[in-house]
Order: sequence, then structure tokens, then C-alpha cells
Amino acid sequence: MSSRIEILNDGGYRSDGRRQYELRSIDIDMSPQGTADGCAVVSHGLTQVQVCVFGPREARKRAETLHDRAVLNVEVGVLPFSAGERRRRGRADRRILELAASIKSTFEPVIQTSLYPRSQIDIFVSVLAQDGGLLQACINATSVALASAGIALGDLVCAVSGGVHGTFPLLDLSALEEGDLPNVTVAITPRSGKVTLVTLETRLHVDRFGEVFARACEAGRVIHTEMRRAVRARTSKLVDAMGAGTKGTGEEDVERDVLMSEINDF
Amino acid sequence: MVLDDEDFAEGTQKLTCPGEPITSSHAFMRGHGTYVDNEEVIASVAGTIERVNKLISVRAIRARYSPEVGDLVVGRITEVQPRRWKVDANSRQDAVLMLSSVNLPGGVQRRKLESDELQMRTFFEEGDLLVAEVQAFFADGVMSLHTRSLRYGKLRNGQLITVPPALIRRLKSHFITLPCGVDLILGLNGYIWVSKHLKQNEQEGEDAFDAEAVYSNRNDDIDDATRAAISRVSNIIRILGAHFVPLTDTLLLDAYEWAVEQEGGVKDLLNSDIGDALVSAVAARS
Amino acid sequence: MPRPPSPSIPEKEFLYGSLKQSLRLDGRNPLEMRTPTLTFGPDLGWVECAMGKTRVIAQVEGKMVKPPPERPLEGLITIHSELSPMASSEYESIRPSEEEVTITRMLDKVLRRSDVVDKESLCVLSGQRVWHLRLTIHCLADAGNMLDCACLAGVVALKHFRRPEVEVVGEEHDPSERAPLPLSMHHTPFCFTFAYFPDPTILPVLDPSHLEQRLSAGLMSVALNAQRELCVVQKAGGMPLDQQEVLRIVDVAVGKAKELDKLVETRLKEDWAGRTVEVR
Amino acid sequence: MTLVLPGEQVPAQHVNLKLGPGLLQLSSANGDSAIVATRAGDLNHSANRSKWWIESNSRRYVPAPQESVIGMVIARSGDNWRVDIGSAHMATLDGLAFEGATRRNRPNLKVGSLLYARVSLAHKDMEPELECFDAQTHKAEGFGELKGGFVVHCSLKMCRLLLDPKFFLLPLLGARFPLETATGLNGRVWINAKEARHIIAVSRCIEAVDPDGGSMDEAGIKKFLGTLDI
Repeated sequence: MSSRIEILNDGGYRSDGRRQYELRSIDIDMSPQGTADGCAVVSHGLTQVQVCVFGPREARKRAETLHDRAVLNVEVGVLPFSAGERRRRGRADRRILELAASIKSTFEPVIQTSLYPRSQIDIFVSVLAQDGGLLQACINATSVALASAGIALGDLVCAVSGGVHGTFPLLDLSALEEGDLPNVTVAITPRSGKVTLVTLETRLHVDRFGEVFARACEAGRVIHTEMRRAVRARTSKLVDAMGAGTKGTGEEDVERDVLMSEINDF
Repeated sequence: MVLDDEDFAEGTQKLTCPGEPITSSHAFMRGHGTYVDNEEVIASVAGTIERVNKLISVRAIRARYSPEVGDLVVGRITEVQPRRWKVDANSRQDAVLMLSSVNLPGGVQRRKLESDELQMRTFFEEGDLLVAEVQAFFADGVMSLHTRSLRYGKLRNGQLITVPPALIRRLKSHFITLPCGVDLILGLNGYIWVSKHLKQNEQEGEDAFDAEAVYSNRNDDIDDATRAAISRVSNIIRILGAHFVPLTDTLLLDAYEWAVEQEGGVKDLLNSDIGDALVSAVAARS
Repeated sequence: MPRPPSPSIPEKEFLYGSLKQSLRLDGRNPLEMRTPTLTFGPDLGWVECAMGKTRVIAQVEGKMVKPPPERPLEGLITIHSELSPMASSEYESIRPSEEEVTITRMLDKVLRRSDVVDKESLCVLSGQRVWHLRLTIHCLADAGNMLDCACLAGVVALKHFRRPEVEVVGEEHDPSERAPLPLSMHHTPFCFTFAYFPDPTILPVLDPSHLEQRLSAGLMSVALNAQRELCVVQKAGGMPLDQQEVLRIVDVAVGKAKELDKLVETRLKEDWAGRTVEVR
Repeated sequence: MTLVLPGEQVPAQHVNLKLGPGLLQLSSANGDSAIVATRAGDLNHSANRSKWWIESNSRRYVPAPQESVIGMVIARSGDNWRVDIGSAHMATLDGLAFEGATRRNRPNLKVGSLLYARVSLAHKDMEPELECFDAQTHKAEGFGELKGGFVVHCSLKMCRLLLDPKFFLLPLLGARFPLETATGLNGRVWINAKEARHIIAVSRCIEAVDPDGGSMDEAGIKKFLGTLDI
């Protein structure tokens, strides 16, 4: 595909004015949606993904329950008007199924599923708008949504996409760049710095791969800072709200303490 | 991050987020919401750090209900199985209500017969709501409920509101009667039943318990004023739930008084500015 | 039909125990793959690839079609993969399982999207006639690592295939008297799958057997050609790995690709030498 | 020994005729009956021609009473265990069918544990049932949970060969290093030895000798053992 737009101009700027390693602005909204146990809307620039998490709850299909851990169920829906061209993707679309399978296997080792035997955790992903970096947005949003549902996680998972233009690695590709460049998506667990997901779908020389891979791993930590800030902000907001409500009911607390000590006396 | 005793000074609540190291695993023991890796205690949920002596745990700010024996819960029947009902109680797995843990018509101490097994749906069927107490746990962690008290059993004459379970504190009594003729049952699982007030003698029943009334599927007559009051209380709970305010009886009373003072319609409460005003008003009042 | 039960506790413990001592149940080294056996059929473009008891048949056929208007100068390639319960009772015929989706998507990425065949060379007459290649991959038996076997079968079938040389005379085209031509291929990618295990002290193994695959904590597939060009890297979740570990696996794959490329070339030459292609 | 194909008539006649696996009695309306083979294999009969059977090889196990099998615990249902023995249906194992088991003291089996058990009930219309003791004496008789070791899956014929004391393989291997085996008639062989490489060697030898696989003979195995690191 030939493009009339310069991916990286002589001044070192990309088509949308970013520098080589500059990420798009990230927006994380964790306000509750409907009856979901956990929810997040994450935007990377113009790519926007909403994830709702239900569970752990009673498994819908008894035959599929596992006696020692929870079952994960991931469903991905792409809105027909999310991309530039209106296109309806069925649920059985292989690309969608692959996306769901990647999300599932990324989070299976991260969620401490053994704490919730015989249960099911449902993750519903809906892609609201796409402008490149779909997998990264889905993974980041799922990570935050799981945290907001209070599900035990080993770590947050942070994903970033990257590409190579000539010999220059770029990070967080937009749809325009994704179409023209070999691109990689990397997901890391920031505490251990280990890699849970790597995908590369286009031809790239081995030597180039190493460089963009390392850059993407570093960028994962930047995403992590943002995610942590959002999760903390949400937590502190809720804690404050609970504190504000209990302020006046000090009596209750005292009474409860008495009750507790009575119980302890037994 | 290394924890010192000062970190747990009164009034400060330390927040954490999944994957954040809290302290060394040599000096402390890990509790709920944490795990140990590489000699460090690490948080696995987002919430507040709590410490009891050497035990560190993280209380998730929002999570499913984790039951304890003796808790009062409101639940919904999801399935009728041989000699038991499955009850959705907002927990990790559906709770179990054994046929042997309910009061049946014809005397509290009556033996369960085979005919009772065959007509389990006449007591509870799928979709019925009930209030019960957590009796015990099965080996696989499923909670078992019982309704062997005259206050427990099938629910009618009202509506169900759901709030995050963290907002329901353990109170002296979870059966609250508001002066506006509304009864509240605050299930510790975050399910709240708002219904028409029943007079004490009706509620307790006469000495033998009245199976007709206990397992009835018909609502009593509810007058318009009571209906409005039920809706108003429900809306107040919804607002408080949305603002993540813990519910107590005094708080609900204050909120109801405030709502009546405003003289607005019942549905006006759901406007966001009125909702915000309500929350700040109750916070100021108390 | 219920899915086959997962391996028993003694099987699991024994496998982990012996892998810790770098012993594999079939006597291979951790980074040794089963030597693939390639059998060519009577027709050009028909290959059976066997790695141990894993067996796949791949077949290429070509026909002339009118190209779609948006790409008048390019030929078409479609891949049909059949993963029926015949290969293993883990595959269901009704609903594609996750493994199946992964395998079909990977085949598509390795054999089609990485530009293996020069599509422009498949054009006979711009906007009028192009070749439509149809690659059918039929999995016969799955004894572990179906993906690598299927990719190898597919790529060898493409290399083995010869398309008739045609001449366009006016509106008609007919096979000319010349010998059939091999496809013009940009490169030859090979896929290598590594399995890693829950215990981080166990090193990953190449070309996992069925039991190893079932007990692994994740797979990582690397597809690349002998010219050190990566085509696909796929590690979709599973146990987290160190960054260095990922790069080490890629390096191992680079070496293996060169070996496999040699093997394939020799086998193709042998087959070609023993074949007399009729020129009509 | 003659080779028969399914549908072929078998000249089996005896006053006290007993038919073994692979044979079926068909009776027609006029009262005659014919013995027909239902499997392909070698036709065998006892010395007095009263018992007839067909010896063949297959991989799918069909439970028959009193056969020893190796099973894996799949689930617990009430007091019973559900056990996979490779047959069309799961088998049931009573929690009390163990030596010394009482209502209070049951064996502690986990899902995924391996068992050496005997088929106590096999009926075409019912799920097979297993027991881990001798029903008369209540002694274990070697049945019970198999701990450690490894399981090899092989053809049913291979299992029968391994149970034949005259068969060369196990004595040959036993001469090289000490090993322990339990052979189930359902195509599973449990092996244990001190070292992992010995277990691997046994497992590879069984695969190599299996008539449904390598069908290697004694000389071949000796050569093969030479190439292994044991």
C-alpha cells in the first residue's frame, strides 16, 4: 500500500504531530455502568474500548465449571460504526474470536482464579471506536475493569503497540501507521517486568524486532503509571464517600465495636 | 514500600492497587487480598490496607459479597433442585437453601415428607425473593441458608434495590421500620428489600405460623401513599448507593425527612442535582 | 461427547519432573524438533507432512478467475483449513474451539498475510484473468504441535506446486506447450512453537508433544524465514516470560529455520529429480 | 488358527458352547442358530472346542467383569467417585470399595488421581462399576491408588502381551534396572522406577513393541535399548 502521508518526517514528527516514542493521550474512566461488577472505558487517542466485568458468579453452564478455579469467559463485540468504514462483524468472525482468545489467555494466569472455584468471570468487551491499537486498548481496559470489580489479580497488565519505520521504532500506532508499518503489540506485567503477550503480524527483520520490543516494554511502564493513578483515584474517591457517610454515625460504630467485643468474649 | 507502625496511625487509610508491594513477608503475614511473591506481601485487589497485629490484608473497595455465618441476606431463587433451592445472593456462587432448612406449613417442628419434596415449587419457585440467614458453609465454599425464623421467608409487598455490598454495615438489626410506613430489610449482600409495613402481630403471625401468608405469592392491598413512600425510599437508596454512601437507619431517616421537606415529586429525586443535594444534606446533618 | 479428561496427577508430576532434568518423554532434547517427513503425491502441490504421529495433508490447486475490481493486478489466494474431530477428539465439528481459531488464524497470517506468494505474478491479463490459488490444509491426526506441521505442509505445498503457463489469445486462454511454472515466492516462512511450563526453572521446549502441550502454561509461536525475517510472533497470554527469554526463543528459531529450510529444499529437489513432468 | 472377518460364519458347535469376545449367536425364525464373527481377528478355541473367541487388537476398551483396569478420578459425586477408564462411559467407584474403608474413614482421592481397580460390574445398559478390593476378603490385593510413576497408553493387545509372563519385554527391562508396573486391560500401563530416564525408557520400549505401533521384536528392542541412556 502506498501512502501519500509521511509516517515520520525529517523533523522527527509523525503524521499526527507526535514524536517517535510519544504515546497518545490515555483516558481511563471507571465509573459504574449498569449492573456490572466492574467497568472501565479506556481511550488511547481515538481508539475507545469499554469493558464490563461480571463475577465471580455462579457458572452458567454447569458442565464447564472447574472444581479448582474459576472459568473465564470473554466476549468481544465490535460496533459496526467503530471504524471509518461501516462494517458489521459477526460474533463468529475469526478475528474477533482470536481477539477474545488472546484476552482470555492473557488474563487467565494473572487473575488468581484458584480463589474462586466453580465460579465464572465474564468479561464483555465492546469496541466503541477504532483508530489503531485495538488489542492494546482491549487489554488495558480489561485490566482496569477487573481491578474495579475487586477481582484478585497478580498484577495489572499493560499493553502497548509499536512499529518500525525504516530503522526507527515508533510506539502506540494509529490506524494510519498500522496499515503501513510492521507492528508489534506487547503486554507486560509491570511488577516483574515480564512479558505476557507478544504479537507480530507482518514481516520484520529479527534485529529490528529486538529494538521495538524493548521500547514497547518500557512504554508499558508508562501506561502502568496512568492505570495505577486511575485505579487509585477511583479507590480513594469511593473510600472518601464511605468515610463521609459514616462520619455522623459514630454512634453506630461504637455500638458495633461493643457488639464485636461481646462476640470475642465467647 | 515498607510499612511502619506509624503507617497505621488512626484515621489514615492507606490505599493500594493490584500488584503493589506492601511490605516484607518476613515481618508480616498475608491475609485476604494479598499474595506473597519474592519475599514480599503484594496486594491483589484495589482497596484499603488493613493490619491486625502481624496480619496484613487488603479490603477490596468493590467486590462481590463474601458471606459469613450469621449474616442476613436477601436472595432470589434461581433453580429448584432435589431437596434444595439454589439462591442468587450476589456472591461468588449461588447459595443453597435446603428443604430441611425452611419452615413448612403445619408446625415448625414437622418432619419433612416425600410429598414436600414433590411440591417444593409451592413454597419457593424460580424468581421468588426471600430473606434468610447464612447457616453454614459446604466443603466447596458454597453458603447454606436457612429461613427457620418467623422473620425470614418469602418477600412480597415491595421492591428490591441493589447496592454494592460494602455499603451495608453489620447493624444491630437489619429489619428497619421507617415511620412512613415502610419496612426495610438490609441484606448484607447488598440486596435491599423495601416493602409496605406489616403490623407486629401480622408479622409474627399467631402462635402457629400461617403458611398461607408465608408462602403466598399475592401482594396485599397497598394504598397510593405507601406506594409513593416505597418508591421514595427506593430512590433515596439508589442515590446513596450511586454516591457510595454506607447505609444506616439514622442516615436513611435523615434522608427521607430531607426528601419530604423538599416537597418534590418522588421521581425528581433521581435528577442528579437533587441527588447531589441530598447526599451533601445528609452528610451535613449528621 | 465430553472433552477428554486432563492428564492425571502422576502424569503431570512425572512430566514436570523429567523436564526439570531436561529429559523428554520421547527422548528428544528440549530444543529438538521431531524431524518432519514429507511425502509428495502424484500431483504437483500435494504434500503430506508428518511430525511424529501428527499428520497433515496440504494441497494446492489453481484456476483462472476474473479479479475483483479493486485489485485488478493481483491473483487470489485462499486457505481452507479443516480441523475435524478426526484429528483429535478435542476438536468439535460444530463450534470452532479456541485452539482451532488460533491455528486457522496463524495459518492465514503465516501463509497469506506475510506475502509468501507474489500475487502480482499470478496476474495473466490485467482486470480480466488472474490465478486463484486454493490451499487446502487437512489435519489428519493431532499428536501435538499441529500448527507447525500445518504451516510446514502448507508452505511446502506452495513450493511444490507448478502452475500451467498460459497464453492469452484474444478472449481465450489455453495451456501452452511450455512446461508448468513454479510459483514466484517472496520467501519461505517456517513456524516454530515453543511450550513453556508453570515452573520457571523448566526451560521451554520446542515442538511440544500432545501431553507437553496439554500440561504447558502457554505457547509461543515464531514464524520466520531463513533470511532472519520474522513473519509472525505470537505469544497470546499464558505465563509471563522475561524479555530476554523472548529474544532467546526468537534466536533459537532463527537457527532452526535455517536447518528446516535446507531439509525442505533437499526433499523438494529429490522429488523433482524423480519426477518427469509431461509437456503437452 | 484361522483369520475371520466380521460376518463370517464360525464352525463352533458344542453341547456346552461358550462364546467369547467377537462372536455372536444369530438365530433365525426356523430355529437354527449360527455363530457369526463380529470382529476381524484370529479365531481361537479351547482344547475341547467348547469355548470360542476371537483375538484381535483395538484401542477402545469395552469393560468386562473381573478385568483389572487403570482409571483416573474425574469427579466426586456424593459418596462415589467417577472414574475414567477409557471406555465409552465413566465408571463409578464406591467410596467404600477399598480395603479398610469405613463411613468415617474414606480414602483421600483427589481429582486426577490414578487408580488400579477391578471392574465389578459391566453391563451394556449400565455404567461400569469398579472396586479396589476383593469383595469377599475385603483385602486390597494390590488394588488402590497409584502414586508417582507414569502412565503409558498402548493398544489392548499390548496390555494382554505384557500380562503374559512368558512375554520378553518386562523381564528384559527388569534385568537392566528395578521397575514396578501395573497393567490395566484398558490399554494403560503404569510404570515406576527410581529414575525418570528409566521410566522414559520403559515407556518408549512399550511404544516400540506395541503391535499397533512399532511392533519391534526382542532383538530390535535389545538394539534399541543400547541407544538409550540407561
